[in-house]
Amino acid sequence: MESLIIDQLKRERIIELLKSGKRIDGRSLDEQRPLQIETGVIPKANGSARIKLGNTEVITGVKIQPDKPFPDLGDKGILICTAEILPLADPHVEPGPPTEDVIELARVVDRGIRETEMIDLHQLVLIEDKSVIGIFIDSSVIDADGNLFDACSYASVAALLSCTVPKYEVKDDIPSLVEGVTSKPPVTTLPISVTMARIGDYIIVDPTSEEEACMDARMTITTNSAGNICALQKGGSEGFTPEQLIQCSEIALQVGTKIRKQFEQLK
Amino acid sequence: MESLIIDQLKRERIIELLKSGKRIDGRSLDEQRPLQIETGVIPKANGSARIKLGNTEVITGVKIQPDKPFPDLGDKGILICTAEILPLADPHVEPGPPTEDVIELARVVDRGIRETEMIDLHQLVLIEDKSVIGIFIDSSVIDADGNLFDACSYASVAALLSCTVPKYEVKDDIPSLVEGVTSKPPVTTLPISVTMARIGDYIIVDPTSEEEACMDARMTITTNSAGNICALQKGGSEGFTPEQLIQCSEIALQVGTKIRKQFEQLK
Amino acid sequence: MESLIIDQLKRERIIELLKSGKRIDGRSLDEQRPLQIETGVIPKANGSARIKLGNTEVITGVKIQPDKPFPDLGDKGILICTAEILPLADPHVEPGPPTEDVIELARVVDRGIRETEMIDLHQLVLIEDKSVIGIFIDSSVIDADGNLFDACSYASVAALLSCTVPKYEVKDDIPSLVEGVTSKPPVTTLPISVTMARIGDYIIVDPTSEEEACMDARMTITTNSAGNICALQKGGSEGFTPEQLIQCSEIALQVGTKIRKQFEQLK
Amino acid sequence: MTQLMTEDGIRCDGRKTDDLRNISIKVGVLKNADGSAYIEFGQNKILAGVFGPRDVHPKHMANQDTGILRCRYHMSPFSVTERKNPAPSRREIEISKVIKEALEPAVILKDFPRTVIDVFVEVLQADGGSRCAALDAAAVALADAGIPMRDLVSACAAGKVADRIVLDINNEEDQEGQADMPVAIMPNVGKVTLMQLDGVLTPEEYKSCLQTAIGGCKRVYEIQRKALMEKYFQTGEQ
Amino acid sequence: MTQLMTEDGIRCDGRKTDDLRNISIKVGVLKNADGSAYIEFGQNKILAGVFGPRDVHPKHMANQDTGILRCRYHMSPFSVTERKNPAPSRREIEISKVIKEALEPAVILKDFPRTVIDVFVEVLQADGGSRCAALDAAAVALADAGIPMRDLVSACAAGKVADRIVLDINNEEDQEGQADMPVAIMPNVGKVTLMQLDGVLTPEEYKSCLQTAIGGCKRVYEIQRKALMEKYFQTGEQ
Amino acid sequence: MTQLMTEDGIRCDGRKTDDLRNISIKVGVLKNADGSAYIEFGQNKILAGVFGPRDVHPKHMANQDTGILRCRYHMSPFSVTERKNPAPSRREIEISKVIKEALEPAVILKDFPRTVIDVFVEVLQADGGSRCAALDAAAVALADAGIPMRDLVSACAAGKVADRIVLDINNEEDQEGQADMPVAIMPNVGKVTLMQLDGVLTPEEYKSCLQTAIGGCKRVYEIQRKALMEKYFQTGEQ
Repeated sequence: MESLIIDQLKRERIIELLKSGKRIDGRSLDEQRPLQIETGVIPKANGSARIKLGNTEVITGVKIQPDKPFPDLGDKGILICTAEILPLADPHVEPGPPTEDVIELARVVDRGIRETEMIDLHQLVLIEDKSVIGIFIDSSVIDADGNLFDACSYASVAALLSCTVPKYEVKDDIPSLVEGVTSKPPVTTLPISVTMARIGDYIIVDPTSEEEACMDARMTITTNSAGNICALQKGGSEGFTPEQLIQCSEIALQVGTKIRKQFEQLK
Repeated sequence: MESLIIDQLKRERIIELLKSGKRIDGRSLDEQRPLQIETGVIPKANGSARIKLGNTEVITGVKIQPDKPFPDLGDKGILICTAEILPLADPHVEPGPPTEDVIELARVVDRGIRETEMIDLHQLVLIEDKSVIGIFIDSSVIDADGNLFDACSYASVAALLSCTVPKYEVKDDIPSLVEGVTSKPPVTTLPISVTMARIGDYIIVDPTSEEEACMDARMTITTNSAGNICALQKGGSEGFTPEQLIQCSEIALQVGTKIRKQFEQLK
Repeated sequence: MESLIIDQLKRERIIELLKSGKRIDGRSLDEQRPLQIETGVIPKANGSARIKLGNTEVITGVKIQPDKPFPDLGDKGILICTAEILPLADPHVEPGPPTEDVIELARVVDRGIRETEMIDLHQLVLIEDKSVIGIFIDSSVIDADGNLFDACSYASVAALLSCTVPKYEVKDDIPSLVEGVTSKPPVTTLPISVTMARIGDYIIVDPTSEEEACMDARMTITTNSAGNICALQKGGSEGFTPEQLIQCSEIALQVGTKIRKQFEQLK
Repeated sequence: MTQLMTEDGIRCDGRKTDDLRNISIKVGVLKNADGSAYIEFGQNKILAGVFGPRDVHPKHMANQDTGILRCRYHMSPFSVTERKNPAPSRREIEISKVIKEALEPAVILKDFPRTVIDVFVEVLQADGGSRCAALDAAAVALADAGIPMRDLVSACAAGKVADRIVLDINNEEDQEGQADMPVAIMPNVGKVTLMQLDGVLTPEEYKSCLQTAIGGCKRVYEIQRKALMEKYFQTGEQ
Repeated sequence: MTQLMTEDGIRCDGRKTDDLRNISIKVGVLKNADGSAYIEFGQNKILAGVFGPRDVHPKHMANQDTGILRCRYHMSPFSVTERKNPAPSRREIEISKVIKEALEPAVILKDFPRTVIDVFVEVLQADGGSRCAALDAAAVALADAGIPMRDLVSACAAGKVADRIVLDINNEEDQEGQADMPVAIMPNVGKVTLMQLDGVLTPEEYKSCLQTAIGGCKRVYEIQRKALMEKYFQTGEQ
Repeated sequence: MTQLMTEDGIRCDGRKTDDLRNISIKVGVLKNADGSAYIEFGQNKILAGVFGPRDVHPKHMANQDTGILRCRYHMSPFSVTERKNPAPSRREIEISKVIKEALEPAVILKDFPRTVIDVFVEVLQADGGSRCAALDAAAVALADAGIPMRDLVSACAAGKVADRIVLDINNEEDQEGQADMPVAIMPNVGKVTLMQLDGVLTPEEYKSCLQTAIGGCKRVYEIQRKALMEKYFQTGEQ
């Protein structure tokens, strides 16, 4: 009960501030929190990154190993993104099988990278229909303060950019590692996800936990280097007007362009 | 507590009626509810049926695909029946792993079709010990008003009768579909399951939910076209006298013969 | 609440006795309960044993069958020990997935046999990297009265000693059984596990359930025929002094030598 | 690979770019459910059943201040080309969540504290756009159950095929086309309550696609309304 | 393939058509269980242990008006030719259910509201007819636990092998024979509390098979009684 | 196969027999956790976070007389050479248990009846001795959370490599060496609270190995203390 009243008071305070174009942490509505990216943090992985988006913190590792292709997709390598919220990241998270929230998080991160075709999977085939390279991008949230969608997405993209792909030779249908030879992954574009919350009539970028607790609805839009919109997910228990949806796409493009610059340097 | 008293009153009323040879829905003791069968309801499946047995309703779909044979059974195709009660079928059913009741339901339906050898599995071998045709018969109860055993069994038989078996050619141990060529499944006999409830000293055919709630014991007997008894399952927390068991077999044969005529038309 | 007070009274009584070098069942501190070993109790298994250690009773069966080797371990056969506490063994055990206690039990039994290299796994290879012999040693506790570690370990060792290894021939990479030809397993040493409990300042061997309920910490040490220490596991919510740990190793060697004689006769 | 569109703008199933597939909805098809609907939407065949408001099990999920909505989207093993394992996949769990969030704004949950409304959707046969069709059936089933609602929820996808924005993506277009954008709206309130996008759109295409989808939703709404009217107001006429 | 019967009607294990396999039952073999029994029935080796009446966990399963009976039939990994995964299979879950329902009519549960009686059966080595043997041991274990019972439950299968009705199907006959019919009775009450059939029987064979099985059950009953007598009334004599 | 030691007693990573690998510990690295620590111990990179004392869910796990300690040791999918399935393995469950039992003697749980203290350990990159490193970080995180403790817990392995007793086994030595003995102590109380051994030691080697490990634990303790001092007493100095 108490928490509800406090939530409501907080929501009123947040809306009060939004009316004058401000947020409780001092940001403007379309301003992201500072993003710190560090790569190579897990030297034993093929690629890795640790990112901080405000107080939200994510570590992502990339593992690359030979695999069998999916049936009917024998001309493509495999790329799988997962995400989990570690129980040390948040007092409300309990160990156990993934909740629907975590499944959505992982699938949205995955689609952002998949739908932009960031990695040219055709270049990851060893022998068509038989043997391909699999890229596993596993993200762990280690400190949760809102907007896990963008945080996991940025960490995944950074880890992918940082990775080196080992070389495999195939003999008798069995792939074996060629020591000492690696290449960069075949990157075609840089997907940047931008998550927005609607609180009342206001659209704010990169919500904190506090803002998420009183938001009406959520929107995550991923754009590519060419300025196209490639993946989108609405969340939350309320809706958007069509005008707000146009506005969201404009914000995603504009904010995405800024953030993409930070990633360009990692290439 | 209340429900118990009402159950008991209902049971008294039901027994009262049975003494005069009647049931609460007006049927005679060995009378089944009307059975409606519609096939081809899921065009994308290889076979399908939707049946109504009174207010109980089941949809069954058949999927046919190449598979590896079971070890030591390399000269037979695969046939697997499953059953589930959808949560929309019954307010008491919850989503989740199958309960023991549902596992029994599926296994009894499966044995009824398996033990009568309705399908000649020897005709479903592509390459002995290596590649066979698998037939998966999945039943979903969509409205539950008693006697799910017969309802799922009838829907499974009807779906099997309606199905077309695609043709596969095997090259290099890999089976591939031959487009546009199909055959009827190798049907040898028509298994008909008849489920009875014992309430006091009375044996009634095709119990409704209401009757099942106050039955003492349950008996499901499956017969084949030759008038043999091929599978049987006693259920419930009370027993039968040997005389009642003979009576049940006679009812199953007699009622089964009537119902089989409805299926003969589907062949 | 009550049970806590009774536990405490019992602990006081047990410590009182220990001060005068006695235990509640009359044993001296380093005295094991009588160990009865019977082998061949499950004729259909490749090896089996039923052991009683006081009132603790375990049945172990060995199954031997061809398997694929673990990756990177293509020059070794497979050996896996499991353990479970049947729900009929103990009123506090419930059916379901294994608890952390049972997982620890199984892993400690497994390591005792694995780390002593009791079985020469190199002799269990059929075709290197492709086909090996797998030995599965499954222990079921059927009556639990403390010291399940030693009881499962003894039953596993006895079942292994009693087993006959079938002969397999490999044709076209598929191993097939050669009827009527068997051999003894390649045993190199006899691992003997000795479990001790610390209660106050006293180290006692082979604790009963009653003693385990009031112990401070537990120590399991496995030694081999050459008098070496090969596996060790500390348990329980308190610690040991370094001196106690030396004492434990001496007890384990000394008691182990006695018990090993009982097993020598099984070879 | 299928040719998805002729030069004249005719799609692989014969439709024009702004045609809906055939849609039919039947209300009140199940006896046990408090409300139910069956929809055929192209090749989709989907059942929806609603129970509630009723007691929550397990009890700790109940909310003292409001009713809660639960939703399960499930595919029958025979609903797709390869037999599907009956256990819920991650995809089904995600779709269950977005459907729930698309319905929540329309359902007046505050009136039923400590209770749950359960929406069960079963996809008997799947085609492109099954989540939209499921949502259309679920909204009608909620209305059939007599649950107080602010508005219906009407869903329809649009997408990009052969470089053109088209309404109501079918299975081939979903798999081989360029973009798929499922959308749901509350047609009278004017809010979008479900929206996803997979595929690449320019900002202009995005606007056009959204507009096209909303147009489709409004046409679906008329079909939903008609189905409800048929059950509740025209039984005497037949 | 084994020849299941000689021309003289001798079965593959040397028995005549109406012979039981060797059966021995020991009562009270476990210390911790409230009641227990160990049965060897042909090559079957099965332990049964009973706990209760005791408190129910989880509590919501308790019934205010009656005690409940729970039953678990489980096979050891080493009990069958191929090592069995220890997790319960669908077959084991079904058999647990039919065993429970076969015992329920015999146990006076009404006397113990809000409690549970747990019956745990472990098949250490499996042969044909393991569910009957399990039931025989479980019934004796319930009696050993001092649970009030209307009657014992005695089980034995009959079947059809080489076109003849035979008593007490063994493993080879189960796998290569024509029919297997496990039956359990309350021998004094005269009711059949478990019955299943896999295989093809004419109506006449059905009657004969049932009669044969019931005859077997009665002979098993004598062995159960003797085992209980030995523990409870003849300890002084030995 | 790696040569694990040169004739001069230099190990494969350049250390002498009684050298520790590089160890660094940072305290208070997480915002949400009540206490936290990050350790690099050789190639191990491990995070520990502590919550509590707090209410226990599910409630029936709570103890009226004392607080309880729970511990989860978990490895990230990317922490080892082959990608690891994120579901907890049996190895992880066992290590969670021995870590919990190693910490319990140090934590004053009696002061917090009906509550739980949760220790979550995440191995981001694994090297030899990850359970010791995890324990070192966990003990520091407990202190950082302000949990009353009798003592810290300090852990370090010793082992046998190329017939010599060496301190602080790395990954290659763990996999190809002769013995690995992880040990944890309460350094001031003087008790060993975790001890395991895999591998073959003579009784003399056993004593020497234990002594070596305890020596290592004491040096780790100094590093743990320094890390805590840095956070709590020297923030002004920097």
